[in-house]
Amino acid sequence: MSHLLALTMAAPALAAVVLLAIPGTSRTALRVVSLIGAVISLAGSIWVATLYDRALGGLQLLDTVPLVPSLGIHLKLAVDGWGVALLLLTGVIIVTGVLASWSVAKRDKEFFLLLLVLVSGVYGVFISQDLFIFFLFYEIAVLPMYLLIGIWGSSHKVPSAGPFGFTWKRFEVGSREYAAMKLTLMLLVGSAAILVAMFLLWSNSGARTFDMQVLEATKFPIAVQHVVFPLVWLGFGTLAGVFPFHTWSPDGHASAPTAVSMLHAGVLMKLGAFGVLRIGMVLVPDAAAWWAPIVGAVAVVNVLYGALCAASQKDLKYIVAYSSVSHMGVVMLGIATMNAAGWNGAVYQMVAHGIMTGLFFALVGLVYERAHTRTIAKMGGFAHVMPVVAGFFTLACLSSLGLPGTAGFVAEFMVFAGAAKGASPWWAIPGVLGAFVTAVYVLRACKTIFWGPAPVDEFAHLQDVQRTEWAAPLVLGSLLVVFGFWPKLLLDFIDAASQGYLGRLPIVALAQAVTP
Amino acid sequence: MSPVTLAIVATVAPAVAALLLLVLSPLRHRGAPAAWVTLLGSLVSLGAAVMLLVARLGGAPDARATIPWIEERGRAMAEIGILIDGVSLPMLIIVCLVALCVQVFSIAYMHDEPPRAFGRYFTLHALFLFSMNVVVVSPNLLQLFAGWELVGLTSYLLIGFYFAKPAAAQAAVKAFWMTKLADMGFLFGLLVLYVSTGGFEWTSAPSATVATWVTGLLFLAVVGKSAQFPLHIWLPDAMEGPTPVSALLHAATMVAAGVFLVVRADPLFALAPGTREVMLWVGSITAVFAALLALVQHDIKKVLAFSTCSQLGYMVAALGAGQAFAGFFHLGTHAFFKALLFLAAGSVIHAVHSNSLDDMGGLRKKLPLTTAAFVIGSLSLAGVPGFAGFFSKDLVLTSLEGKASWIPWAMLLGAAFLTAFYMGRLLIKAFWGELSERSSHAHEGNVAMTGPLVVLAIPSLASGFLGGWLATQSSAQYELHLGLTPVLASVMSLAGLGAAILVFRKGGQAPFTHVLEKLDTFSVVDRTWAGAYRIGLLGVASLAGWIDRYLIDGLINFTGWSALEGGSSARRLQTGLVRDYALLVTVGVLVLVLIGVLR
Amino acid sequence: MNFDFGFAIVAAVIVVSALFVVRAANLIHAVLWLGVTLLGTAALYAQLNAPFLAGVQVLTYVGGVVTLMIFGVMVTRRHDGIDVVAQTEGADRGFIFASALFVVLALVTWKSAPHVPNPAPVASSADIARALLGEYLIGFEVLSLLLLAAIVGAVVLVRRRDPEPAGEPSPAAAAVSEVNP
Amino acid sequence: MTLMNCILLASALMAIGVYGLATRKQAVAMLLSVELMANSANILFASFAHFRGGPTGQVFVLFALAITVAEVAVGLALVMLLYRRHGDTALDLASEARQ
Repeated sequence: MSHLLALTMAAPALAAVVLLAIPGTSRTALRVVSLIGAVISLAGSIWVATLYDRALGGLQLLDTVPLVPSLGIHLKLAVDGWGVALLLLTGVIIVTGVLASWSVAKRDKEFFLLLLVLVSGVYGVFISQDLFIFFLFYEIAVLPMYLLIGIWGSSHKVPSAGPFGFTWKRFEVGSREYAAMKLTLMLLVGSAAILVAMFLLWSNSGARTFDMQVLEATKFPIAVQHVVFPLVWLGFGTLAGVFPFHTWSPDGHASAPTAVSMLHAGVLMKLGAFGVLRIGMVLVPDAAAWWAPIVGAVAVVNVLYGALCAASQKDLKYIVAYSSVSHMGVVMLGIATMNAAGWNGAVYQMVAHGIMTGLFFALVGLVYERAHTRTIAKMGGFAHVMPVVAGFFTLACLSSLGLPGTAGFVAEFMVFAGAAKGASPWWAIPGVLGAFVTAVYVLRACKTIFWGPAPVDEFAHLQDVQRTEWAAPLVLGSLLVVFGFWPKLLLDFIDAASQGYLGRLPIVALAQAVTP
Repeated sequence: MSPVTLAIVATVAPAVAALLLLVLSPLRHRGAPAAWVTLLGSLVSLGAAVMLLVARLGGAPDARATIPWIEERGRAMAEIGILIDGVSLPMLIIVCLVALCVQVFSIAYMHDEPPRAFGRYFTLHALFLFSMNVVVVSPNLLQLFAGWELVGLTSYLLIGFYFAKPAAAQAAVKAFWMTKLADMGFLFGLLVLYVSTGGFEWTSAPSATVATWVTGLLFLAVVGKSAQFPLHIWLPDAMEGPTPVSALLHAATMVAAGVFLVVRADPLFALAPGTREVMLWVGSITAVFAALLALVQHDIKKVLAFSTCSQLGYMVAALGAGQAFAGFFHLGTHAFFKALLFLAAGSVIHAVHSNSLDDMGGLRKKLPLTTAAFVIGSLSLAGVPGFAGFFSKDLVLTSLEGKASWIPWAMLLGAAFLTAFYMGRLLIKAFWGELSERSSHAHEGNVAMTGPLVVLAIPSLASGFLGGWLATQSSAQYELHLGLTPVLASVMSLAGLGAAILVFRKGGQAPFTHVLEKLDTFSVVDRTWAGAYRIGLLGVASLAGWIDRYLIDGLINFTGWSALEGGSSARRLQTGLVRDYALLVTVGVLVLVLIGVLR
Repeated sequence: MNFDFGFAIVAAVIVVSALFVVRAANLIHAVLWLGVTLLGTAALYAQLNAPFLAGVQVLTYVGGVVTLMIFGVMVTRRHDGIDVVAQTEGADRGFIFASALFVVLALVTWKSAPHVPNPAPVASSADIARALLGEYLIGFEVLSLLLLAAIVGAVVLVRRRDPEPAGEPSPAAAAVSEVNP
Repeated sequence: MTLMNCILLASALMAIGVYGLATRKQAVAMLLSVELMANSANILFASFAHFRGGPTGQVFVLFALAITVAEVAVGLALVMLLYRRHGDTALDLASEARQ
């Protein structure tokens, strides 16, 4: 199977093409085809994981097709350990996401079509080894979001206040169109920065190539690196929710429909962090080492500030969205440590947070679909009528606050250990504090929504999880626990990649020489 | 079977039970089968623990086995495994035994719960026993931390078992938050230890400064988990949980995990005299403070809860004095008699359907067996000579003798008096005196209820005599010697009881009740924490939320607004008249050409 | 440099008639003056050793385009019988910009001084044909497509649709007014 | 006759065309001005062809001629449409697209 990666990547897109041929009225067929596409990609990812030689590490399963040789653009697909972990995450999230959006009623054909195209883009980013293709897939993954939120999203009102209250005249802050537009524009500005960085790398690569392996082997002049790294950091960082460019995330995730929130917070935000790691840290390591303290300091702000913001929210989706901002801060913190523990933790946190937040959004979607409100103050005692939802929500909360036995703990622990061992040990302090604030807000939300006297009136007959809705809680919930108890499953892949790339870092070589 | 296998069986058996119940929801929803599965798990654990003990008595050495858990470059960054030695084995037996007793008791006590809730209750119990065993057998601090957090989780879920009650929900969350707040110390301690020694072993010997940091941070977690002043406020609230839960988690085992941690990490604490000094004082203050508050409680469970705080204070003080074994010994005896007391209290509550001491009275005649159990427990707790509590408490007090300051020693002696005094009050109010209206319908529960009382009464009476053996297991010295302290302690406990009889026989009140009640109901500590939470956390959070929405996002909106407004202004240039465009094109050409010319 | 009398006359004709094109008050006159300009240009082509171009210029431009323009003016006349007034506006502004443009262009031309004193060998019509059907074949074919598209497009644009009820805006106009309330 | 003179002539024609485009209101009149400008470009092509030699310049004039014809055809069609809708050919009326 020399084209396994291409197949995995293309399966959702092919399913989308098949969808085009299916009349929009045969709704079951639409869903089944989408599910098949998603399942094939998941199976492909799992197969990739089994084929990947963890002991060997590095890039494997290479698959090259030249596209524009004159500009040095090739469709070069290969996967490293990080890619394997993130492929698995993507596969799991898209399968559960399709199942969770079984009940989408409005323009369902287009919905699944866009969803599948988007996922193909995500897969592409994780496996492309050509910068140009990487960027292309990145855009494919980011842009459908505009339509997915703008058409299938939900709106609410945000009162005008503050020094910039006058801008409310121009925008309907809180509406889905606003959210979609803000998200797209902010991410596009980020993309512009990435594009500039990309061409800088291309023109300084000597060979005028986008091939990432060649770029890795190139030692860029330090001046170029110092321009490229901040562009990459902020460009990809916007998607990873780096403070202060995170504000698209709460509105976007709150407005997006369930599966889109799952995918976006669960997988797409990881594209940003993956970009910073794969391009920023690996391709321009010298500037990265110089910028790392700033990246880490901002990440620390993300962790604590995101958690505090989440603690102040009254809307359930906003809580989860801000918690994503906080948790992505942990990822960025891990990246900034520039040591094995930190990087392993960062990638592990990507997976852990992806699963956790996917579970969160799936459950929030369930609750919203039934209760028609997201304001937590209006809810109460839901555990009486939907105990399964309550149970899995609690599980997601626990992973969110980093309880041992869940994937969140392993990830956060490694990141904090990496931070403590790194150049700025104090980073661990706000990091851990952020985890505490997380405990406060998730458990408060959990208590308000699910505990208390049995609900009356319109909430008295809310249904618990039904049929396909079981998929997301069951799969994601059990994965959280499995990865919490048995980190080796993923960590071997991640570590193989981290060790390989860390060899490029000058400071690491130094540190290894010092410690026995 | 090898000791390692046995230890794994002892640890994992409840986990298997919990997993079965979690996955096979029909089993859980049926109720009774869940109880049997859980009991089976606990029984297997206990059996394995006993087999380990037998092997050890036969001369088996310590057993230690680890596997890598988090690997980095093929090298273990963190390990998990088991360690069976003179500390963990007795603890394992105590935990399994008490857990089994409590679970049996629960079958009767929770009988009226709907099957689903009943099943959930026992699932959580299985989960708890697994978590607690993880703590007990952990070979390093990281695994101990993992188990530590997991018992915190089960504590949270069990306190919130009656989640329909807002008070229970609040108490559960509060308990979790307070312990989580303290647990940050644990995590920081682990990180400091990891950075300075590269591992999580308590046997690693870092420098004195590092040791002080690590132990100080670990002690923070102990303060939270073992409900020491000023983080004790969650424990009384935790009594919202079912009474057997209070017996198991919030009296016998989970809260003692803090003490267990210090006992385990004794090599580290030995390097940090500063931390020990703090522990000595915190423990002593908690012992007295909680004993005073226990004096004025009207809820039978709250009396016992404050008493637990107070006794944990004893243990922490002993640890602070450097006598880890004294603390551990008291932990063991306390686990038995406090579990006994709580279960007996549960039996009383089951009989009178009230927690309030005012609804009780004269129960001696209606509940003879419960009364006997309660008396045994109380006397043991009070430290009356001959009972288990006497030996361990005496050891604690002796360990404080000859310290730099005599004040902690005196405080704990005073607390011993207070302990006897409030237990006397409890006994008299609940079991002696006039038969109250509610009491008149009381009757003993079935054998599932009384059986555990009997089983637990035996070690409450006699476990004090095992001190010598226990000491050899953890290579400490222990001998009962007749000195000033044992005599004084005996006198204190007897005086306390006597004073209680004098004061409360006629339905009197404790002296200074007024002041103490004020201290309790308007608990300064509680209100300080609530204020810190509201202002410090929620206030800052709202501020952050406002800033994010209206300043940071406002700036983003402002950027968009500027673009739109700028576009609107620029649109005036767009007259829609071709001739204007023609001119503009000309201007553009002119500018470009001029640039080209002038260059 | 000898004064080139022929060129001067042709250039004067072209410029003067062009000025009339943009200044004539009557639109018909303007079109006719354009014809003069184009004829002058044809003469210039002849002077430039491009007789084929001159011929084509006369045939297509003067014969085709100018006629078409006159038709256009006639068809779009508002009332029969009166002159078609060519409205103008902003003459000052236009003059300033136009003269600025001319000055700048002249300046640039003068500064770059493209002196090519000896005219190159003449390219015959055969050469042009060869180039057109050889080197520039693709452009030639594309151009034919463009012309076809222009014809089809023009026909489609001016085709009368089904008679609309008088007074009501066409659907397109209605759509426009919907978008812009 | 020098290349410079030709270029100057073309520039003058271009400037006049711009003037016409900027001052005329009617669409047909504007079209006329555009024709002038196209013509100026053609003159340039032809003169360069003359002074540089080779058929290329002339070929381009032919192409430009054809394109101009197409442009006139479509432009006049648009003028017709405009006239039908507004009864006038003043292009100002077509500026409604800007609200």
